[in-house]
Amino acid sequence: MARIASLREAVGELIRDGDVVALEGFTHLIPHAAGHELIRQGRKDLTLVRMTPDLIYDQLIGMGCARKLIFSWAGNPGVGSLHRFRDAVEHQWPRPLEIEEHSHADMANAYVAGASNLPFAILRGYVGSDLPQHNDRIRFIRCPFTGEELAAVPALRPDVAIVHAQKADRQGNVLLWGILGVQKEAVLAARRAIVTVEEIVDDLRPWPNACVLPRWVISAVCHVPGGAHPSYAQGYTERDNRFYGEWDGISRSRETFTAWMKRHVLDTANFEQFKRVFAASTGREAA
Amino acid sequence: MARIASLREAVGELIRDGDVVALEGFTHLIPHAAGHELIRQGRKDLTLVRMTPDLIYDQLIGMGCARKLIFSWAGNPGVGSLHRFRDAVEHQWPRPLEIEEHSHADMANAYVAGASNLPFAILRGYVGSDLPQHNDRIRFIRCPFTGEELAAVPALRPDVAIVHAQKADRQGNVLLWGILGVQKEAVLAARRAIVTVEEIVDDLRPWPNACVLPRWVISAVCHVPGGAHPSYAQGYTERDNRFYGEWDGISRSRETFTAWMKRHVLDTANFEQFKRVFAASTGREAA
Amino acid sequence: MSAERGFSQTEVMTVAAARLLRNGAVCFVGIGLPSTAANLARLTHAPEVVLIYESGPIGARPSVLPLSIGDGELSTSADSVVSTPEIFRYWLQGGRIDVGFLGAAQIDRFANINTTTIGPYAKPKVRLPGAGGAPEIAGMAGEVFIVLKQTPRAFVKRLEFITSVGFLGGGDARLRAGLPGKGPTAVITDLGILTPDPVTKELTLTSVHPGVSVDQVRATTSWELKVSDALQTTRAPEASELAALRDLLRRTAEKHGRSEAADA
Amino acid sequence: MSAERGFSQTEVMTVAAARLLRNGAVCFVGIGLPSTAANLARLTHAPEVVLIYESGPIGARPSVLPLSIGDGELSTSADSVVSTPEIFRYWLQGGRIDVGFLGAAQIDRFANINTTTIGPYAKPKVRLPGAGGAPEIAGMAGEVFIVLKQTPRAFVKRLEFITSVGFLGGGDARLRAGLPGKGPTAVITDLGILTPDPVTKELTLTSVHPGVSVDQVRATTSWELKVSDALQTTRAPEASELAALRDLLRRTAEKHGRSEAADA
Repeated sequence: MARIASLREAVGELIRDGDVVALEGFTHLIPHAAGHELIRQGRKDLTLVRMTPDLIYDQLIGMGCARKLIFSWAGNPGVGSLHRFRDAVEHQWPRPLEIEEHSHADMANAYVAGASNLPFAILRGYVGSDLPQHNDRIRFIRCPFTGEELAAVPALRPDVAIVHAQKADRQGNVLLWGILGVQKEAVLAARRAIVTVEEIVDDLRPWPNACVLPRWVISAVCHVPGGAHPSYAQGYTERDNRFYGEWDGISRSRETFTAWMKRHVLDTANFEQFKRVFAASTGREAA
Repeated sequence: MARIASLREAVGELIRDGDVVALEGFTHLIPHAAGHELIRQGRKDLTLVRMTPDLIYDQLIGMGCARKLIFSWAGNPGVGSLHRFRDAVEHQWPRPLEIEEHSHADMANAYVAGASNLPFAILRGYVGSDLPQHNDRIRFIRCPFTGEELAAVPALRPDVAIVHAQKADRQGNVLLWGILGVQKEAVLAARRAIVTVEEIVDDLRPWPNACVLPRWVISAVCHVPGGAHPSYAQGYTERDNRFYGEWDGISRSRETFTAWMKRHVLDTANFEQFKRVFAASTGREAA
Repeated sequence: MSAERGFSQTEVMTVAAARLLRNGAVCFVGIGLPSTAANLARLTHAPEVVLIYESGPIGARPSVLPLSIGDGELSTSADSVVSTPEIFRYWLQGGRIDVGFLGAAQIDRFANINTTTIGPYAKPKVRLPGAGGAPEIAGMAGEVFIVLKQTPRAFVKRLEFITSVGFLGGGDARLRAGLPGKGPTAVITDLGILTPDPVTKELTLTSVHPGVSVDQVRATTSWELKVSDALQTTRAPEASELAALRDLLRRTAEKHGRSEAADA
Repeated sequence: MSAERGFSQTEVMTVAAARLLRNGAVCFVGIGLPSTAANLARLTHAPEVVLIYESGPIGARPSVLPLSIGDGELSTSADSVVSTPEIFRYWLQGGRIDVGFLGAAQIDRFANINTTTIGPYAKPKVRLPGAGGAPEIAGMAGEVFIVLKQTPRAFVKRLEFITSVGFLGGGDARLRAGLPGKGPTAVITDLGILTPDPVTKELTLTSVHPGVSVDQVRATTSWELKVSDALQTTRAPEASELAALRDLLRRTAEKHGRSEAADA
């Protein structure tokens, strides 16, 4: 049953060093504030899972929180490379990063299999691609009816899933809408789940067939307005496209990256303080 | 691309004798009017697919339209037996009915596999059940990662799916809500799809993440208000629970069944006329 | 209804079944007796019970009993309504169900159930509705409650067809088959409550309803029924439980416009 | 921009790519050049094109170009927004995509593409973003258009890593691998258009953009480029096409608050 907690408490109690952690959100609703809190609390040896590692994973990787990354597309969308990710893969800085690489279709199916409590998923995929040669978690099986060969991938079952959503009620039921990505599947595939939300209300008032995560599949709900920044929450905040561009410069060198992380994350106590420092350094609001 | 057509035209042009036809709708939104039209046009040798064959399949079977039934639960919900289904299985009247029997979980997964263009689905199912002994389309395979044994079932790929929905726009985009059952999967698994709707509007105005079937996956949209009767369309009509009870009496003997079908279906030209005759015979409105 | 006791056998069965459902449990509900008992639990001691119906509603709170698994009020009163494939994939198979609440046409001493055919499958004497959601509910739920009336035709020595599994041949057969969950932990009938022996898993009469004799239960069971040394008498329905049940059935009959709407 | 012609090489590339998309086609769109071209098509000759983005929108009609695959307007302007697993399962794998519109870091003569690594996989010289949706888009779409700028580093003799498949080793290799669809039917660059030879499937220069010489295209291709006997010159962008494109990019820059928002 979900309890309403501070993000510091939730991350402190629910995530341990060495855990397999999935922070999901497909461009929309990326749980950046929760990622910052993992960095503040100095979590180590994490296996990070995410279809589209973006800035928040660049930060976690650059700060040395991750031992391994399971992913399908690692870039700064519309901007270019993730420099900290590249530095880790190309030069093992600040520590070596093991990678396990899939395609989007594979990972989406693997989350579905995890949510469905199946050991694996089947898909039509990877024909002619070199990826299966470098990832022995991509295999091939035959259909017992037609004999066709299909790709098989193991289910994703993270220890913890973290997502951001628009609303929760006081019992911890969560409502999200717009681009849903794989968030529901990630929450249902994980052993524990943390949801940060823009707002906590008395009554969710969902429309028919809305995407609701019932309170009893969530471990903790944290009220973190703007907690997706520089991603966004439809109906609440706008994507900070400028910051995605600025990150290219900040993250290009180890020094500017480290200085930015110290000032904005390590030296701030929580996301509210981060927002104040961000506003001071950029002259605009973080959400 | 969907065209707006009369139900007579749509059934006439899109469904042939011998087709595999799925009329879906999980208690809600059952396309009864379309079933009547199949009977009026004398379709024969159909393979009927449906998780919960209810009154409309009792009628199609009793009128001799079906050669085979693929199903998982055949009863009159909350009332009892489907007498025409039983008469066909137990006494081959009016013709023998081949049956292929699954569980709900199996059929739901088989529709998902069909919509996903996969040849089969895997599920945790049937352990200890005698069903696989009587249905060689239920097999077992091993997970290539864990070695676990799982049930495997072939995808459902009907020639035609028929569903009822609340609304379409003039381009043929369809919006449905409430209990969705397997309708979306049935439409996407089928080669052709007919949707009967309560209302055709200028603008669907769907809410976020509403269940919308785009015009280009639908063959024909037919405006048939009340076309789910005695099932219902949330927001438009109420379930005619009394008729489900009355059907028990009507369908119990071949004679009363045949007389009812002649008067209400064979001797009416369309669903509007059916509604008038139904009102005359019962003293209440059909939707 | 027994005049001196003030409740019918069906009422005591429904109340006894409802009592087993603990507050906060996530319960996968079949239509009919299971739905009546689960909703009675929700309206009495278990307001936080989460009712899931296979048609899609999660957290349904209907004001009257649904006549069908897809009644509109299941949808409008629920926390969420998802597709039927999602119910079976993410919620049931996902291992999120504490209690599966089933009915049955026939049951054997190891709580395996038949809802398929009486007589040979290929040439049935009586064709029953079939499996529905039961095989996977019986297999995947944390535990299973089965509610049905006790008659010799229902409580049979050997099932001609096992639709959904209880303890298979008994002992650790269920465990060896790789099934999660405890299996059927209670069979609630109009005469008493049967629970599986901890070792053999054979159904054992552990409680008789008030005014019911052990002989009566034996006479309506086609196998030689085991009776617990610690046989209890089911606590009689409280006035408040009966009032809640009758009120629910009255509202249901009014809504559905016919008295047979609720089969409890 | 060439002063005398009045349009840039990027503009003619985008317009040429947009023209290939027929009205009513269902198009799976990647961010960047593919999204610019697909939306230009929608705003000019193909108003009924159905744009699907992997983040979930089906039938998106954004007023400005999305900077990311999950921009809010993709969602609010769409006919429907479904989950990402549904996009890949029911819509792409479902066989419902007429055209997959891809970018690439590197391409070979059989239109296989690399977006994974430059240098050995285990010790990359340059680590690229990886596969994303491309392997299954390339495999499952009815046909594939690839848009990228023509440079010797992009048009390579041999890929060190095949991320997503074109025609494999050429000839009927793709067909024999069991892949549906026609594969890449056009590679649109800033210099011209390459299409696969009907038999060998080797990319052949079939159109050069206005003012571009064949030697220029050869010089920016690392393999010995085949040139069609029936080589054409791409029809210059119409004033209306250029106006629509520039207007789209201006609106996009205003909305996103930076000029590099649109990379076309």
